[in-house]
Amino acid sequence: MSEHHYHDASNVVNPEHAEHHIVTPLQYSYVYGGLIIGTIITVLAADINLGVFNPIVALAIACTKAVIVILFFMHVKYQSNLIKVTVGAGFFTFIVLVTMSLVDYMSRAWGLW
Amino acid sequence: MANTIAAAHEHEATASHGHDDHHVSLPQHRHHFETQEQQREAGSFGMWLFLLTEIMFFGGMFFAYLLYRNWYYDAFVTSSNQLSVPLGAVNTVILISSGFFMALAVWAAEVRKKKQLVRYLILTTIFGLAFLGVKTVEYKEKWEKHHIPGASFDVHEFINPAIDAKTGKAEQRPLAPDMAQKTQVFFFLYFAMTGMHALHMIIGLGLLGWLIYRAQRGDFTDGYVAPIENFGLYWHFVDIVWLFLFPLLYLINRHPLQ
Amino acid sequence: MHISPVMWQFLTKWLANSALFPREASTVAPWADALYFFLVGMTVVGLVLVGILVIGFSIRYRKSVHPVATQIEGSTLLEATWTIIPLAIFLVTFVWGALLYFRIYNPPANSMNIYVVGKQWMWKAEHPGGQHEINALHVPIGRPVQLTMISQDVFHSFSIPDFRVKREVIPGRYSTVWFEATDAGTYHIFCTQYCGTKHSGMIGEVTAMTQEDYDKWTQESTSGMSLAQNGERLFASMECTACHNGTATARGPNLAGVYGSKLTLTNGQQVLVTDGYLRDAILNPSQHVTAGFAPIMPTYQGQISEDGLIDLVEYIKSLNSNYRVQQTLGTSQSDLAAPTTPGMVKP
Amino acid sequence: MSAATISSNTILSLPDQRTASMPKRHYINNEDGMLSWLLTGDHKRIAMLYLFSITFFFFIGGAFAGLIRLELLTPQPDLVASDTYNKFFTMHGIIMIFLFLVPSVPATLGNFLIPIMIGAKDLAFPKINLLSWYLYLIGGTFTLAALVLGGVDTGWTFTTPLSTHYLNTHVITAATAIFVAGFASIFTGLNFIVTIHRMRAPGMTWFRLPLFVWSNYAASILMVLGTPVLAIAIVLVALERLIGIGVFDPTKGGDPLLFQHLFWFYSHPAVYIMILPGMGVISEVISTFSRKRVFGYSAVAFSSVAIAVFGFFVWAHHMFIMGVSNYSALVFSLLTMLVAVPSAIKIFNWAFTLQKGSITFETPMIYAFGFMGLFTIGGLTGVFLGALGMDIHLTETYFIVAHFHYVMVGGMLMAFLAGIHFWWPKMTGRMYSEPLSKLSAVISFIGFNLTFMPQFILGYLGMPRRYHAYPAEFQVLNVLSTAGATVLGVGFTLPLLYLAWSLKYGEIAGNNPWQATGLEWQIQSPPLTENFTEVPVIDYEAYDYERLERKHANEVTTVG
Ligand code: HEA
Ligand code: HEA
Ligand code: HEC
Ligand code: CUA
Ligand SMILES: [Cu+2]
Repeated sequence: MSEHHYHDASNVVNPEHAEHHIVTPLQYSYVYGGLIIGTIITVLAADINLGVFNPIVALAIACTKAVIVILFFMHVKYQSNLIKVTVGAGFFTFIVLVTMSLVDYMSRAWGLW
Repeated sequence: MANTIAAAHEHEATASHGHDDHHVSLPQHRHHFETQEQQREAGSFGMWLFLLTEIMFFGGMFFAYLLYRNWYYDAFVTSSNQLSVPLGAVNTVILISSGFFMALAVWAAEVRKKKQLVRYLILTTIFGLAFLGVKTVEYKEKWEKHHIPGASFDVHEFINPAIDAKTGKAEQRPLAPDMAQKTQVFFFLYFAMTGMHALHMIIGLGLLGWLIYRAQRGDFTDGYVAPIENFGLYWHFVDIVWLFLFPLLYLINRHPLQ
Repeated sequence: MHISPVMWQFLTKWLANSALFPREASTVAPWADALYFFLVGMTVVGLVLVGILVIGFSIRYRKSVHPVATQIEGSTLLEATWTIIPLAIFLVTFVWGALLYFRIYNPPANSMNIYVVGKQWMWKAEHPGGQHEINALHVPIGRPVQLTMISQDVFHSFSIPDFRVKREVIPGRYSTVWFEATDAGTYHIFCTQYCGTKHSGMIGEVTAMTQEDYDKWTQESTSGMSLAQNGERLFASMECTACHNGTATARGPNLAGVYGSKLTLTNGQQVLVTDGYLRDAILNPSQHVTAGFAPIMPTYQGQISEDGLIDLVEYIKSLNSNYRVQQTLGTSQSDLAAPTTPGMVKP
Repeated sequence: MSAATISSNTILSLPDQRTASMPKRHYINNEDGMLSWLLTGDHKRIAMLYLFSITFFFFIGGAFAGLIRLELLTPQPDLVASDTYNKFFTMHGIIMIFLFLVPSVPATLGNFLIPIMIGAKDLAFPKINLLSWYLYLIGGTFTLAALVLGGVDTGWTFTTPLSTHYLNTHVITAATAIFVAGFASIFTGLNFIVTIHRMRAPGMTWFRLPLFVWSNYAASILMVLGTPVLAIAIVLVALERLIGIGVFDPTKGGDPLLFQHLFWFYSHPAVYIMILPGMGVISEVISTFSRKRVFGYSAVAFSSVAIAVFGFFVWAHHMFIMGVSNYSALVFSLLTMLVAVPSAIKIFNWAFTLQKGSITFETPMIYAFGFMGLFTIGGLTGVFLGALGMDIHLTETYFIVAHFHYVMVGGMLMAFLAGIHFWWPKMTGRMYSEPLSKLSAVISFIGFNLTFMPQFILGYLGMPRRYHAYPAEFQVLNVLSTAGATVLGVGFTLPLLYLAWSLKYGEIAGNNPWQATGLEWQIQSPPLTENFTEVPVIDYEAYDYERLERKHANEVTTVG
């Protein structure tokens, strides 16, 4: 039996492997355009008074841009599930850090004790 | 037991056909990897794990920012308004462009176009340098205004903001003295976060120089693209950090006073 | 505490006399000990169980008597058993622990208040009557005592093991703990949070005494000025009266009766005025501006020591009418009021 | 014996050592000279480099432990000045945690064994592996520098604002040390994760992995995701010291608890970084010496992952009385109770692995039994601390010191020693003296309990930790503890001596002295540089003693 075939990237059934996809310059240009537009919108939106929604809108746009970069520039869209899960795990842990600590800070104000 | 053995063999059988033909052996292939593909996937997975640590590294600072922004909102607004949105926005565009060229560089390497690869890498570098240049201008302004946290930090301006010559109105709401002190927290976080970001850029530019040198030698246009790809991941990650830094630091409550 | 009281007394007295167990000198101590015994029981049971399994199997299935190993995959039933039973025990522990926590940290309404200031490396206790003590604390027995504590520098932690109470003493924030001593005697105070070089020297003694003895002690050790009186002087000398003079035209709000009330802030939020709020209002006034007022109050950060703040807080708490403020206005003109902050720490 | 019984019952007897011979070529003699070691990419050599360096630091840390115990012999502050004492326990803590326990099993045994266990030639990134060792050394050098320049006295927890504004010792040097050593640990973890995902031999599915690999995988997740948060916390401390802006200084509007959140966000998962690889060792050892597959393989495997994941949700239990809100104290207490359950699952599965086994009591097994008992005590006393109301009385007392020494020394260190004794023949090709090693295991067990059991009692009596002097009534128990530490010191020094001795004079071990099933035992000891002469193909489960026996039987028939 030959051992050279186990780590076979063309075996897309395996969640750890994916085909090597090449994104074309045209696709990159769309992404680039999208990112620039996103930047412009952020700046414009900051000038409008949306109350509490200002930071939310700003962050929403930033997140969208980040997701676009991750998916296309960083090729995650064409990557194996393993990579997708990995990226997710990073953000998940960050969210855990933020929410669970913020819960402490917010709930300190709720009661005396 | 018999079952498992059979299953394993079956698996191999399905996996084994039609691979050998495009199995090229490159000089960069390390002995402990079975295949080129395995090496490549290991490399990019490793890079991603490294980026995870970067997420958590910046994450700590983002959390500190979030906390103090909630606590000292007024101070954060006032200090944020001291930053120049045009410069920040231009820098965002510069960085996005740099990332765009990086993405193109990866493409060039994948389709084995050496000249283009070098050209895109140089463009990436130029835009990266431009970003740092703008950043230097901004830092210098902070230095002149005594907004560098530490001994020489000056809150005077936040308590008695300058009066606009034309309108005769204050450019921003004055802060109470105790709140004005908190602007230092903002500027500390500003410098810590953008500084850490800039440090990553500088490291990245160093690596870029080395990659350009090797790309010129033709190292990456013979099918061995891993270094370019992995550097690309790093560079895009640095971009992403900035995508968040820009709105968070520059755009707090930017609309005109009510 | 479900064993009979006699048994309990016997158990704890016997243990305490063996010098392996702390005395139970407060009302919460038996409650804490009850949980402790439960947990010790859990540990012993768990350990014995694991021990029996390991030693029992080792003897029964050692190679010389059991040369042929039988392969076993596992057992879902057993897995479930040893997931659920420990989980149940731990959840009981959680609930019990939480109940104890609230018992220890929720002071009864009628408790008397003593202030404690921690600094590297000593404890200062300030009784409402103005008695100051260093590394010592006198308390009456049979009466709930609440400590309102703050640190002047780093984290400290105020611990009285024989009372089973402890609480972090935090820089920049009041924290409270309460206890009701049951037995007269002296007990250790330890600083249990590492706070620098002489952390282990930051110790003291609580003296629990009967109410009569305590009253006698307060009489004898009074400095003649209560905390509120100190605060009154400070209020005058720091020129708080310039704005808080209780008149309708005053630039600052009337502070009479403000303690314990609900204030509406300019941003519409409602806050309860507590010791902590008063302290914060003096140090960071612009962070919560009372509705109807301009944020003109200067910050006193770095100008008043923690003791001074306690005096001020105590003074403001004592203001039930404007009478005292009017009096204070008079005092501020006289040269009686020393401009030094009482108890200000000299570096 | 009929075929049917063979398939469910296994007899395995240890091979005759006298016939074993040392292979001519192996990873140790493959290349010669200092440089071939210092520039090696071979995971086995790097493991050995790590082994030497962590042993070195263990004994330095141990020397500080000795000094601590010596000072605490009497209630008076007589041996050293109080700030010297503070430097002692700080150094003891920093060295033991960051330079010994965190890298202990992963960087030595894990490094050596994981590639072999999964059938790979090396870790995915040999150069990064070497880099990690150098980073570790740089971290160690900074620690020693901090020590030589005059010491640090923050405690290993670096509590702000003490560490940022109130101390003038070498905090930044120590912070740098931890920062750099942290990256060593990140790179080890990263390497493991990639290797385990990408380098498994054909047929080595996840559920055929030995449990040692699973638990190291779980620990690696914690290293990769947790350590950077410590890094940033430590950077902020250094910046705060350098320019003093006040992110952690309450007088300037900062929140000192923010540091605690960041620090414990790493340092609680870190305790699982410390224990999980040790648990992996225990799985291997118990299975081997009872000749039985691990009871409930998947439960043990998943409980490792569960510990790693839940480990991220409980950090604030170190801050219960430090001023977190009571609501979050409740939440964190509850989650702490949940994270304790997977450990219980593991303990019981190990116990039931013994059932119907055919148990022998070699040295690694003795250590593993020590682990089971001591970790149960340590873990269950952790539950005391997780219960809110109980923690009020116990926190920051010797009860905590006892708790974590039970889990770290009684648990992890025992597991580490079990592992070292277990794989020593594989790593060096030689056996150590069995009676001596059993003796030292027993000595450490007795010494350990004598040292730390009295500390539980001291803790409940209220003796605070990090105390240089203490009230006289606590002396008796402290004397017992110091006496125990002396015994313990002997128990830990003995292995150093006889293991060193065995390098030259030990009997030749042979490929599989324990008749264990792991892939690492099927190759020569010490292994070849490339581990396997041909890539192994796995078509059997881990801990398949029947297969081993069949193989054994075949060998006999062919020879006969
Ligand atoms: C290897 C290291 C390690 C490990 C594994 C653990 C494991 C645990 N730890 Fe520990 N801990 C430390 C190292 C470790 N700890 C350190 C170093 C400190 C102090 C840091 C400092 O301040 O310097 C500390 C401090 C510490 C505290 C903070 C105390 C304080 O500062 O006030 C708490 C509180 O919840 C805690 C809890 C726990 C719990 C619940 C577990 C659980 O994971 C334990 C789970 C295990 C079991 C539960 C045992 C197995 C169970 C059974 C066999 C079942 C028994 C049967 C029945 C129930 C019938 N630990
Ligand atoms: C892996 C972790 C680890 C290990 C193995 C140990 C091992 C030991 N520890 Fe440690 N300990 C910690 C981690 C660890 N400790 C931590 C994190 C702290 C908290 C620090 C802080 O508060 O910040 C602590 C704190 C701590 C204290 C509390 C100090 C205080 O709060 O005031 C004590 C006191 O008894 C103690 C004792 C011991 C003892 C007796 C051993 C023994 O097991 C050691 C036995 C080993 C030896 C004795 C070495 C044998 C070798 C020799 C004797 C040769 C000597 C060589 C020369 C003299 C050159 N430790
Ligand atoms: C320049 C005027 C001024 C001085 C001097 C001043 N205050 Fe105030 N103070 C105010 C004003 C205005 C407010 C209400 C707005 C606010 O909360 O900031 C206030 C609010 C307060 C409050 C909050 C209670 C409430 O009803 O809002 C307290 C407590 C207080 N002051 C105490 C003091 C003390 C103690 C001093 C002296 C050490 C002092 N103040 C000095 C102007 C002043
Ligand atoms: Cu104060 Cu320790
Ligand atoms: Cu913990």
